[in-house]
Amino acid sequence: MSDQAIAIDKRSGQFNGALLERLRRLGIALILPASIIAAWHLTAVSGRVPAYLLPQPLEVLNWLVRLVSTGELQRHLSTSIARAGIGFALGVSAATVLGVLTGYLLGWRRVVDPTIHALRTIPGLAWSPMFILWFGIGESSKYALIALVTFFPVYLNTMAGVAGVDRKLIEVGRVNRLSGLRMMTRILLPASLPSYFVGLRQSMGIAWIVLVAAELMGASSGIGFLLLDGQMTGRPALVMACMIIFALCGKITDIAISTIARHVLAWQDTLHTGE
Amino acid sequence: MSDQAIAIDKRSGQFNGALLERLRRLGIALILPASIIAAWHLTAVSGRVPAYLLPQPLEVLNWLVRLVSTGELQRHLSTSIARAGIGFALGVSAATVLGVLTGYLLGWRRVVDPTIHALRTIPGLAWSPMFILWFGIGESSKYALIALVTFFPVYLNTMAGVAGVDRKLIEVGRVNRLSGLRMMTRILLPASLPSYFVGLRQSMGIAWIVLVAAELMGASSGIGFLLLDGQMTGRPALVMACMIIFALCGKITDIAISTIARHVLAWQDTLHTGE
Amino acid sequence: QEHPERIAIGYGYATPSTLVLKETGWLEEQLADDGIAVEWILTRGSNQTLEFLRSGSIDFGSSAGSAAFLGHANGAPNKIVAWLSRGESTALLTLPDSGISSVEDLPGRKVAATRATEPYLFLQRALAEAGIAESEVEVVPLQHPEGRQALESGQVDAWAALDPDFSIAELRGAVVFHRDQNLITGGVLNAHADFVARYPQYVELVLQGIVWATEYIAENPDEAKALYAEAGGLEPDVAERAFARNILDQYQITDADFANVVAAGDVLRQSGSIPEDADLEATAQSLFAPEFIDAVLAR
Amino acid sequence: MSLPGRTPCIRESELFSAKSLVKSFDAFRALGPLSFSFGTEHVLGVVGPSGCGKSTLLRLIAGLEAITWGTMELDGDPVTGARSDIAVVFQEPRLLPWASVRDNVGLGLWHLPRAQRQEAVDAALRRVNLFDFADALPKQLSGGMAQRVGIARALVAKPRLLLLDEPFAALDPLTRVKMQDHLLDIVGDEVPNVLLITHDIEEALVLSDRIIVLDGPPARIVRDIAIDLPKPRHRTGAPFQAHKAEILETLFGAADLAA
Amino acid sequence: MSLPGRTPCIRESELFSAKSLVKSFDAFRALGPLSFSFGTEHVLGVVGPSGCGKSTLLRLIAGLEAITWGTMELDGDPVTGARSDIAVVFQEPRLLPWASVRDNVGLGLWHLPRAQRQEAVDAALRRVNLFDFADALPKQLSGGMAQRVGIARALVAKPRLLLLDEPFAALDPLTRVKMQDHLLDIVGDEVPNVLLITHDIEEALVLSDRIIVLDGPPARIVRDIAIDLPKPRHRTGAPFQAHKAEILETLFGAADLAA
Ligand SMILES: Nc1ncnc2c1ncn2[C@@H]1O[C@H](COP(=O)(O)OP(=O)(O)OP(=O)(O)O)[C@@H](O)[C@H]1O
Ligand SMILES: Nc1ncnc2c1ncn2[C@@H]1O[C@H](COP(=O)(O)OP(=O)(O)OP(=O)(O)O)[C@@H](O)[C@H]1O
Ligand SMILES: [Mg+2]
Ligand SMILES: [Mg+2]
Repeated sequence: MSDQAIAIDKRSGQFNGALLERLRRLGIALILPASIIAAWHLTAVSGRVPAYLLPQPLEVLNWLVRLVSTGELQRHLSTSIARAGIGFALGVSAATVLGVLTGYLLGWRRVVDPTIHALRTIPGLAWSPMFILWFGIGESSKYALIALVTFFPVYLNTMAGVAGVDRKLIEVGRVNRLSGLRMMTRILLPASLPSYFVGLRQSMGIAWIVLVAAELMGASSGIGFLLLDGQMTGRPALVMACMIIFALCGKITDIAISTIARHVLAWQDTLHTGE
Repeated sequence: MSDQAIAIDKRSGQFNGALLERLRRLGIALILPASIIAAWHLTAVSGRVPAYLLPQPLEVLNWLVRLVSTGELQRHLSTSIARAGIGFALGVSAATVLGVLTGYLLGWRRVVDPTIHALRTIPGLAWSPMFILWFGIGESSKYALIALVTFFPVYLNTMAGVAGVDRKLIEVGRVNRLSGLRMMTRILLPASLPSYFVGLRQSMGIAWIVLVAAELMGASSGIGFLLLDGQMTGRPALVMACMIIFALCGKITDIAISTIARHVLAWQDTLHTGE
Repeated sequence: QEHPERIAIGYGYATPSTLVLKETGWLEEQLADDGIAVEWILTRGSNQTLEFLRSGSIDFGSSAGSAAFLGHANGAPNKIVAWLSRGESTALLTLPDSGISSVEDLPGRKVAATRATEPYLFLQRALAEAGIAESEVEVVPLQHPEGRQALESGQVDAWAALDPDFSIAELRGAVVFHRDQNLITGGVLNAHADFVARYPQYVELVLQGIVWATEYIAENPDEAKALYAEAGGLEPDVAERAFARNILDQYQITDADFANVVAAGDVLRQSGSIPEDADLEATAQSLFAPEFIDAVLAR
Repeated sequence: MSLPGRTPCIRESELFSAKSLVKSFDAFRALGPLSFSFGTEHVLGVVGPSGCGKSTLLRLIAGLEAITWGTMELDGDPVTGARSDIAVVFQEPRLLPWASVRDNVGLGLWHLPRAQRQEAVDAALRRVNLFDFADALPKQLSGGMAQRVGIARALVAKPRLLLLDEPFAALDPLTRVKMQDHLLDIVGDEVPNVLLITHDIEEALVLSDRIIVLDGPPARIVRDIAIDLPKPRHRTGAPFQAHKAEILETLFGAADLAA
Repeated sequence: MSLPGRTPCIRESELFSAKSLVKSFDAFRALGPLSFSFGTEHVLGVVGPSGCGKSTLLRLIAGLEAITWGTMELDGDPVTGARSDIAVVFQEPRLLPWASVRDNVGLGLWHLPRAQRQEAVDAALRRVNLFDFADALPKQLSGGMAQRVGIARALVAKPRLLLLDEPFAALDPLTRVKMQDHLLDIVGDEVPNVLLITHDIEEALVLSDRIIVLDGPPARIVRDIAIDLPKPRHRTGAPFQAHKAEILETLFGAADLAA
């Protein structure tokens, strides 16, 4: 936006209005976390719960500050972001392709889908010895584990989304001689996008969560490692600091995905489209 | 179906036909797992991987037989089923109510939704010290952990489903003076059912998976316990047997939910409705 | 007289005396008259014992001596009331043809170890003793079974081992290249500080049980070994080997233990696992409660 | 804003009245400013070119769209949302895909006891000749059948004001005539007021007591005609044909103007 | 199955021919057995009561429904799926909600280079008077506008056979006449064959070279009339009115029979 445009907007009050509205929403969103933290603080300082059970918010903040100021957090985070990102990218790509195929083609669905749903409920932790065996103790086993678990939500949502596309719209595609890739990109994927984005948001969340299991496999950095370390050494304040880091990272990636979703799905005709 | 009805069906060949079709589909579904097991067996007997790294399928089968014949499996399974079932029921109920509220009411969404998405990415493992603190190491902490993690997929899918309901149908509800609970049950929930069932299937899968983390919290039975036990005591064949049990349990509950979904969603007009 | 409603005891597969005490029901018998129930809770490793202690879910539980110190330095309300086992349950292992024959060969090599556990601390102390900085070796944090697997499949060159994986690996051909009993803190019995303060006589009773169980093991070694093997899901030869390494009847808390634990604490402090400003001596002082076991043995 | 000679008007004490009503979608003004009222006549016909803003007007009256500017009153109260005494037939059938035909028709009758509801629904289904399809799902219906279900759903509510958006567009001539006759039967009696949007000028003339001709967007009233012919009306009569010619001329003229 | 006196017929070497065509949905027979052919005339009109099976017939020809029984040939080949030389205007607009009006219209032109596609789409949009809405989303269109987008999408494909299912039902009289005129312009030339389902008998008579009257369900042909009047046709002419009367009588009679 050029300066001029901003000036105009300001004069008309629209710029300020939009900014205010954003701040207002942020404020509303912070009510709940703020009350939780307040309640936590009050409980902790009341002394009714011993400090080794419930560390004070300030102590946790202290940890956060220390992690940031020593540069440790940055190091752990960058490792973890790379792992979560690469694993997520791998898992999601595979899930998208397979999800569309099994959603649209009954043949594929009958062969592949039943097995996938059986594999889906095998705990990630159980895979880790096998993954160490297959992929070694380097980064690849971590990517593989994250890819495996992020695969399922996107797969399931894509498949259900594609399988649930209104027959009427598929017929429009047929009548216009779309087939194969073109049918996918013009009809099936757009129609299942709302569902797809739900899958993406879930997989992104899971990519963060499974970092812990992944970083059990021979990692010496990463926020999952940090959390485990806090747990192994009995430092609840550090564990809580890590939980907050997880929550913030998750929140940021979730906002990113849902912002994209809001723009991509602006065509939807729903009650609060664009909210 | 009465005997007579079966006889009539048989005469017309329809009964046989439906049965054959089912068997055929089952056969198709088994192609992939069968090939995986075959490949596994061949690798294991080839001797190129030492037996303590990759146990043979027969050895795993042996474990399964032993677990069943000693009644151990039944004991572990019944404990775990109770935990997964109760946790799932708690998590899903909460998620359904909150999901519908935040999907439909913008006010709720702005207050509650942002926090939920932040909490979503906190690893279940990180919660366990707190859950032990709040709920003790008895069954309640296990229910709570399972409820917490099964909450999110259903919540997200319900919310997205409800938020994505076509405005046209909501208007039909308004014009017919539906509001509150009636609007939910007549319009919002049915319209978001396809998405809701995806959430249910995911949460059910996760309920099984998180048993491992839950049964880390001072359990001495359950299949998650059994798996951990196998891992801690270095018995890969037992671990694999547990993985197979997880896969089977997950598959069975998934079939149950998706069969219900198929019947409940028969009104959908999609390419393969009812498949 | 005041007494607890129940006594919750964490037991582990690796500590034979608690296993035997649980199986024989001796403690239950003693407490039946007072109407006190005994609850046995399986704990997986030291860190879980301390977590359960911290939350008040158990009153007693076994852990490594170093882990007890680590937890206490970080604020856990635990007291060491007795030593449960001593012996060489930890050592550094490698494969025969790895070219590693002493700690001096480790720089530049990959060594697997489970963070914040006795073997890891052992590795750190051995390196320090040899004058090698931790950064000169590549430490790969892996859980014990996976560390063993990584060694066996050649993904790491050495492994800081703990029984029973230690014995499993040895039986499959791995060799010890560094051992030092003085760098091992051994297994201790922790009690919750509140419990110790409120019910000292019941602390003594539980310790009496431990002593009884140890004597029972000495009298019925085969039965105890079988129990140990079954609980841990171990092959007989593995159980035999791991079991034999335990020295169970040196319960008393000695000055050497004090020094050893403080030395371990120093390493922990250097690696940042406990606060930099922690007073090691004071921590150990507040951690150790030797009077109970002394009283029991004096009887 | 209305030009003299064209005759939009506000009469007091009518069922509905709007002043300077404007509806915009973002920067696009779809309607107004519009000031008019209705309600003393039973059936108000609305005709106008495609996209001129008829449905928007109907949706505003039904309380389904927020007003951008101006005021709008029903029975003296400002319109703020859907009301219990208004029923709507939308331009598309808008059936709930998961509900049977019977449940779709009975949707608004939740306040009635089951037996009474059943009875009312059955009667309405017989009316639109779909009793045999009571248990069918929407996806099993033809276009015209679905539209008839939509009509039945609105009629069964016995509303004070019935808003119809091209209700008979997908019906064959015979069904259409039957439905028109039925509407004439109930109007003023069971259903006091009707607003009927239609593209069929003859239909508008057969049914309406007053017809407004819209042009747009933004929608504005270009003609407002009282139709004082006795009912039932004969399409071949001279006054009927005169009205028809007048409306057609307005429409074609207005359209030419817009083009 | 066809009774003598009623005149469904199969002529060889036609574009389309069906023999004993039956379509059932589970146990419900919606169509047939039907034997007929068409293709020597340019425009085949199809009229019939609501729910009689017209859309089902169109969907069968378009290759969108599996045949339950019988055979169906287009150009001598059995119909097995959608074909590249057939375009369809469905009874509902069926626009892709995520695509702009322009992209909806250009959907079937993926084989053309971008510039050519753009040109064809723009021309089609001007035709249906929606050029100004090229970038609008379907949710921003009125009912009639959406229907016109659907028409543009089919016309832009310049198909060999155009299947129209009540294409003009939601249009106002002026737009309707314009669209009819346009159809007459291109038929036989750009678009050799058209099958037109309509409820408007006059529309059928203005446009068609042959009209079949269906009744059902299950759909069957109750009258098959060649309309040999010169185009453009005048609605007031005596032969026109005679045909109209004949069809209306068939329809009303058939409906009474069914009732
Ligand atoms: N949700 C919307 N967003 C933006 N524009 C809209 C929206 N709804 C309607 N419009 C625009 O408002 C104008 C009037 O639409 P409306 O539906 O009222 O027309 P109409 O008179 O009912 O036409 P038709 O006879 O074709 O149904 C149209 O130009 C349309 O593009
Ligand atoms: N998918 C379906 N499943 C079951 N029945 C169907 C299905 N589609 C159509 N029918 C039935 O087939 C019959 C013919 O439907 P069709 O849509 O062909 O009617 P139509 O002549 O086009 O009617 P209209 O003029 O109202 O559009 C109807 O009775 C309808 O209920
Ligand atoms: Mg409209
Ligand atoms: Mg039809």
